[in-house]
Amino acid sequence: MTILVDEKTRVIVQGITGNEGSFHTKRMLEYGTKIVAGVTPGKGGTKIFDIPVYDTVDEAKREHPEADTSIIFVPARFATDAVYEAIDSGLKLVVVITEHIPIHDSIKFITYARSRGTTIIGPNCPGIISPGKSKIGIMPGNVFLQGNVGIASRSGTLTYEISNVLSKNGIGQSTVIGVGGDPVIGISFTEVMKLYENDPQTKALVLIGEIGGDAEERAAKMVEEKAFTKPVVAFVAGKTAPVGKRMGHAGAIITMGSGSYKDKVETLRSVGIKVAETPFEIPKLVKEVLK
Amino acid sequence: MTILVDEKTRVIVQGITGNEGSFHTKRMLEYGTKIVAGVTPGKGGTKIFDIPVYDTVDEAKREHPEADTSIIFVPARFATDAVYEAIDSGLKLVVVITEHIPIHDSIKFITYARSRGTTIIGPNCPGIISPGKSKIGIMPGNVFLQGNVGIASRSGTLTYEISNVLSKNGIGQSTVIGVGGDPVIGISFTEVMKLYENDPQTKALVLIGEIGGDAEERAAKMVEEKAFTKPVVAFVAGKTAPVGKRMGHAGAIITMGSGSYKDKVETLRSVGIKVAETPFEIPKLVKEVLK
Amino acid sequence: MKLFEFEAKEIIRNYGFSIPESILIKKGDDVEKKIKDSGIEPPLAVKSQVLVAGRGKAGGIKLVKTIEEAIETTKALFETPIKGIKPSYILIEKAIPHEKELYVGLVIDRNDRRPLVLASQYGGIDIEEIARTKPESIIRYPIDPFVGLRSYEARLIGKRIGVVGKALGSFERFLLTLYKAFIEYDAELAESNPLAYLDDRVLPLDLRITIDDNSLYRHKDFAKTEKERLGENTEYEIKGHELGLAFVELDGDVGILGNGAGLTMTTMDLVYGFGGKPANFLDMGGGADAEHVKRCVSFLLQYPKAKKIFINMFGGITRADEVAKGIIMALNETGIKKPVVIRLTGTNEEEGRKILEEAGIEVFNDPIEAAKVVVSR
Amino acid sequence: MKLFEFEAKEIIRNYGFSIPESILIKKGDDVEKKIKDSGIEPPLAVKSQVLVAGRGKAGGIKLVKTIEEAIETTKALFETPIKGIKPSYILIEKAIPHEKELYVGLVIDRNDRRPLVLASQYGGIDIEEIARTKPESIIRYPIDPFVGLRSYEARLIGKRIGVVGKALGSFERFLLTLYKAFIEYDAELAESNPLAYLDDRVLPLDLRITIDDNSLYRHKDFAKTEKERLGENTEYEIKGHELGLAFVELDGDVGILGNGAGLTMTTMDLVYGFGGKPANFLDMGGGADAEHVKRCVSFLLQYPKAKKIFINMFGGITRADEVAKGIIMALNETGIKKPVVIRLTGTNEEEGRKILEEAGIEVFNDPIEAAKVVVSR
Repeated sequence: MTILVDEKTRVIVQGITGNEGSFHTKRMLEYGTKIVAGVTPGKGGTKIFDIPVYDTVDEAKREHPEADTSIIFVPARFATDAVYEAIDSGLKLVVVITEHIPIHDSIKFITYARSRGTTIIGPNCPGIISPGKSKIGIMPGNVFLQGNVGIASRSGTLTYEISNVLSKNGIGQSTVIGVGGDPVIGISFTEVMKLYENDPQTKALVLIGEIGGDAEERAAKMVEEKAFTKPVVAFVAGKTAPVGKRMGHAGAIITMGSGSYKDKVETLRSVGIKVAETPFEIPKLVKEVLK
Repeated sequence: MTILVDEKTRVIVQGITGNEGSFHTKRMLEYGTKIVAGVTPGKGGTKIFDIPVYDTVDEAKREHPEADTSIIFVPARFATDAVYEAIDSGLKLVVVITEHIPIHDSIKFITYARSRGTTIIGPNCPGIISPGKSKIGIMPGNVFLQGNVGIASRSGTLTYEISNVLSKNGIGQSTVIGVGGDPVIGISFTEVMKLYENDPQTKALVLIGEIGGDAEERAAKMVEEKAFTKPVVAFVAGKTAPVGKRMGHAGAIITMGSGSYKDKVETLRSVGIKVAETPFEIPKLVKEVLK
Repeated sequence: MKLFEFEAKEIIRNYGFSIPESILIKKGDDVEKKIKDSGIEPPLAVKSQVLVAGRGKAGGIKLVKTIEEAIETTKALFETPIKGIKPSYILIEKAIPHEKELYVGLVIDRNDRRPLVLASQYGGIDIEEIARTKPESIIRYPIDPFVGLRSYEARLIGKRIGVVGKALGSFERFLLTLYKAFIEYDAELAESNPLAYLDDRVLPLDLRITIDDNSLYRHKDFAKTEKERLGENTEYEIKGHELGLAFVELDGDVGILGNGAGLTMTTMDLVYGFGGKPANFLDMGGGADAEHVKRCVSFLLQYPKAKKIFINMFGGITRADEVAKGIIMALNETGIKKPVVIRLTGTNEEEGRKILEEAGIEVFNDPIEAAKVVVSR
Repeated sequence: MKLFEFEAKEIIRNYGFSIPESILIKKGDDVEKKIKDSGIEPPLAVKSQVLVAGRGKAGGIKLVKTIEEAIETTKALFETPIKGIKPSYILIEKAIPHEKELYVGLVIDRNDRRPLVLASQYGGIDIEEIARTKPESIIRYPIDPFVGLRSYEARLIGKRIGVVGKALGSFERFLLTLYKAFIEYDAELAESNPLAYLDDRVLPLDLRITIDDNSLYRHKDFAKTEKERLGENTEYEIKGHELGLAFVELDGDVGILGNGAGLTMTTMDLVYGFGGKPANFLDMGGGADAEHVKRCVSFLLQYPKAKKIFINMFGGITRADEVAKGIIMALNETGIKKPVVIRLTGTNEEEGRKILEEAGIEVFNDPIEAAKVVVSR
């Protein structure tokens, strides 16, 4: 088993005819992801990579009732609307790749999604992959290996780097989720951890954090309170980042007296989580905790 | 048993120190209603009729956790806020006497109330009375008699008239609800009927309708579908009202090809409901159906 | 409160939805100069600004092909009553050739307690008529009042009534604009009928917005047209409005005054039942004091259609003694003599009865009896 | 984007919350004339408009008792750097005597995903310091983003931080106004600290609003002050901003370029771990093409603090061959020679490596090794 997505997941791609949308649709198909339909307003009735395109998610869902998941490549100004459309069509999982969505839009659609029982991953995230089963995102598929380590990450490229080094060391992954780099995201570390806790395939967790916010501290608290009981190895990016400057991501900024590297690492270690100094130490630490 | 309110109901009066609020608080107390607190912003710490007054419902509810119902006498411009306050404080029933609340405000607070499990009666209504037990409203208490006929009415004064003539004819009431004269109201005829259907004390229903809207037609449908199985006697005000003119109430207007007296009466009779020509025929019809 | 077409169009123009060039002529303007100065070019639609339904069929809209014709037609329309009402404004718009006409509107669904979009591929006729003749063509789309109308929903609705291609984007923007007006102006109704469906866009040929009277305190921009708006009412309805009374003029001769809308309507019905004909509806409301009752009774005494007056009052919040005092004050102050039949019961009934009887006025307890008496007089 | 105090105050003034009379002096204005012409009367607060925190302590706010003193102080403040920055604007406000100072702010709660009101009876000091020294004094009140802040909630919050009487109504209006600004301007932060608590009202002495950068396309009103706002950044940060680069200046000598914020930060950390010091943070973002990579690399080549450059790239969406092409283009076009260490892996790694090696540039696969090399050079 894996979490959230597997070989049974059926996907609608919103923004499938755009540059990014079509590029990644091709790569997801190559990976084996079951994409059943695409949506681009005004392009209904056409096909791309042999996948039917619809004007609305409503129509796509009516023609493909088995669809349960959407991935969104729509530009930021239209992405919010696309998310509501996905939620209203009853999809259970919506992966929002789009970055630069205004935060007041995000808080509203995340609140709305919760009231409708839809899980949102992102925005501004690389997506989710259950290696060997389904890839719903923009990550390079070849760096992942099927296995029993779950990964939750606030970063994109860094996740590929770490998955790559794990795979090369023979450590496979159950599911890898990039939760997203924005300050407000649909599914958080602790919510992902709840899922991993109940996934029998997942034997350990790698947490890839960043400066800013308190996601790592909340994860530590969950471990402390024994709500998460599997071994955890963590890495936090931004050890040398200055205070008050936004490091690329909107979420990666040390402010309001919180979110510093030092505090995060201390908190994680205080509850027994192993924290790697560099990404390349992670395989060794994972092997230790899995012994 | 009665519906919604009885001798165990504990009431907070919002706007208790205003003209209307204080006048009707006195009369409700005289009737025997258990009023535990009043709220008027800025008057916290005072007392009226020996009832403690608070600045906020939050405080009133904290001091009187047994309070489960609120009645609102706050002027229209502030009434919407008062309703949210009552809902957020976890009260189960909110009776909104205030008239002239903008309809866009009403639809929002009614939607919100539903999501929180609060029942709203009104706005623009005379309130609710379970004779002999509790009166939460502005009706003259002396025209009611404890008994086994439920009343649901869109009108105010007409309800007193009809209750009075029933009482004088020895026909008592279980509960009398004035649902309100606005186009959009918190609890509708059909929702009230669901409650009466399950109330063993209520043996028959008197429905006091008006021109405009389709509340009477929906009630008829419920009878037709046997979702309401007790005998019903109805009266519809506005037989001689012209089309397209608002008759006092915002709700009493015949528009959009619907809401006419004739249609309503025909629909009601078509499902076997007895429709009185004048309010004064009602006791005779009720006696017949109760035989 | 119904907005004039030109007011409704001004709102959506201010929201950035582009509509055809137009000029507004007010009664008393130099029609010729204003039209010529505007530089507007024919063909034009000359439209009488009245608030009654069915304006087109009643001859309130004329298409003209020359400026001279426009001037002539404008002058003529000012003198043409539409369902009894002469306009205070004429709107002259660029006429846009089009083939298809749609219907789209926003109302409050009483039962669902939420905004409802109504849309149909058949525009240009009353929505009631569409509902009767082509009910299956009407799309009903409810809106969550907290979430609002989303762009994708506007597109979905457009698609369902057959809008395609570039025009679909325009329909989406129009419906979002209409929804914005509906919300920001606290409207009970916002509709375009017909909405012209062109190759690349939609255009509201007519536009109607009705503001919820209860929210008028939030929308004071329309005070300047209040007088013209009231022109849609009868003389006495205007007077009643100015006095703040809930008064509706009817065709009979029995003046009616009740407390509470339901009771007042029932009073009308009773009179009618005994063969009388109400001259009006007048609800004194809840909790009226002597002063307000005096105002209502004086109004009916002065209202020429009411040959006799029936006052039906059931005391609850309203006290019978206050009503009695008000009646006496009105009779004394106006000095007008008309048969007045009074039914008084409820709160402070005894005191009220005493006041009236001391002034030599008969008081009934039974409204049926009172109704019979008033009809017979 | 942080708004200047005077911009934030203008917003709430436009929303109808009354704040003390003030005048704004722009660098280059005739200070004397402007102050005298305004007719404003002492006592006055003369406030340097800089966006850094702790302005008061750093000498950026002066109280003056005469017009002459105001003129002198204004001129002096224009020449006084606050934490390294000289202001482009000075705001002169009526000084309002007060005894108590409150804190009230709105932020987005990351965990709750909703707006959060923070309020404390202790204003005038950093909220972080209040949180450290008097955590129990901070009221945290979450707001449902669909329902919004209700009046009664604003009153409740005011009461909880000890506001009573007439001032409570004023606090209610202020917080509702601040919330409106927070929502309508898509703010990440809207706070008043201190908020003066007078007998009958509250007054925002300072007011800070930070707009979410992602929503700036909806808020174009602040373009006119963009240049002055950027004055808060270093010369190269301004240049980077103009080029649309995610660039942050640091104090070391190793220029850093990565793809992805996490990887770029980790690259900085690696350099630091081997004893080096990053000269900057620069994230080329996801899916960069050769042109964008060229822009980034050229920028670092011209950036004097970077004595050497470390490019760390893990191909995913971004293709290694595009990155390689961009690097070559930058080196050729600028003609600037600096040690450049490149780590390249992932999508199209082979093609990228080939392009660089053909140009005689060494490529690493292992970032650790690459980091060691760049530090040693």
